[in-house]
Amino acid sequence: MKVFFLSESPIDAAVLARDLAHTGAGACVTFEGRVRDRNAGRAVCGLAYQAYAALAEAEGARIVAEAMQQFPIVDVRCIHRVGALEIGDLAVWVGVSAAHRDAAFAACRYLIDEIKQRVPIWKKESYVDGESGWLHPDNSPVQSEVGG
Amino acid sequence: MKVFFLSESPIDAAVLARDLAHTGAGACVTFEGRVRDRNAGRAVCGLAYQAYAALAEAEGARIVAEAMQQFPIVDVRCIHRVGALEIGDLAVWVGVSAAHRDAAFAACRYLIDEIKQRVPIWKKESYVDGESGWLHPDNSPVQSEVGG
Amino acid sequence: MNYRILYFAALRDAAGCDSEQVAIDTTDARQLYAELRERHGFAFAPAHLRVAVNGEFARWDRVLNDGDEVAFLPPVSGG
Amino acid sequence: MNYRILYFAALRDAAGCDSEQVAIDTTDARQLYAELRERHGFAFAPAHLRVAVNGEFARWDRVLNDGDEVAFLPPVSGG
Repeated sequence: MKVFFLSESPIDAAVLARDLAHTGAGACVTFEGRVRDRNAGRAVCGLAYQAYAALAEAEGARIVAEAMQQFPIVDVRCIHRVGALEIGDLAVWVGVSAAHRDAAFAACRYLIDEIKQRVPIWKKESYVDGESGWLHPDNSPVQSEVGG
Repeated sequence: MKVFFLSESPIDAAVLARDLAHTGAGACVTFEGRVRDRNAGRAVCGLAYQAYAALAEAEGARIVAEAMQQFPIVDVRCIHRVGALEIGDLAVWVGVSAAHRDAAFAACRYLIDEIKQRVPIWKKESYVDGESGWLHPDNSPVQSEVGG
Repeated sequence: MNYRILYFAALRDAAGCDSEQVAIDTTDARQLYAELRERHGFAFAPAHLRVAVNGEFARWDRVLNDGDEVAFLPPVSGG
Repeated sequence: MNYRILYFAALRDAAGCDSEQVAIDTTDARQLYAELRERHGFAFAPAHLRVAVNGEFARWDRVLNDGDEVAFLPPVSGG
């Protein structure tokens, strides 16, 4: 069953959350990442995500498999938007169900951290002043040309 | 504004989650606690929560105020069911929005931990074998009479 | 002195009611609980309970006033 | 050798296309990137890129085969 998705249309987290409910799962932790109106002081007007879809889905599935092995969890769903997004839009959603909350919190944190570090998805931020550019992994706003 | 609620009817987390969205909040972490079908091996058929409502809401509000002071977060909502619940029902929901995910994860964990330890709410578990009883804070299933 | 006593969880089950009015010649929370414990056969020793007075947590050495609303709270198990 | 090259993010902007067919006389990923870098003026040094071959991550010393689909991936910034 597919547990890591890319989506070109707005994320409906409620649908994914429903799939996480199991009678043995007493705890569910979710993480939502939304487009903010500022990045380190620069006023943001929108952004776009680009993905290497085949590799992103393969790497996402690998990260989920790692989480299932490392933590006593019941189920996982992850979804990441691609395409143009506006301020406030849901960009990424991770949900984890588990018997107990320790594992649910730890696995949810592991998943979003690894997704941000490893999955081939790129964020282009557009600023109110007209500039735009591809972000680095540290997510700091674009300052100048990418160094060589 | 009220941020900690007791509810005698089923929890609609979506309504609370909507209130957490702010244009400066890039991260939202939620915790859901649901009624499990087993507790440490004992088959559970249902449970009931009883609360000292006035004190529970005051203590819940204090815990939220502590979290707002300790972590750089934007907004919080907490809700806890009282009354009879069935397997799979949502018993407690905590949601935190923040500019960044570190604070959202840490505050959400702080809130559910403190709620469990400090808010005057009591859980009575009913087992498939007909027994039932009030749980201790360690949440271990009822074994015998409460010690003196 | 007259107090309104609130009962929760196992104490409510043992008392058979969620609240009651009691008249007792003490302003000491420990003595009040000892009297109620004897009357209702509560299993909890005071060390396992918290005290609340008029909707706020209080210390066991709290001096009670006539008309106070007093609750003895078993260990909580919410969440 | 013939390769299909995929471009993403800043490399796609610089190349002006999301993919292209290239014919080049090497099976070495470093040499392939050096050639493409010169052609398109890519800013990234190889040390800042990862390599993927046929939809899987690969090492820079990967020996390429005729017909491989090759991507040079800038540092990711999802989430």
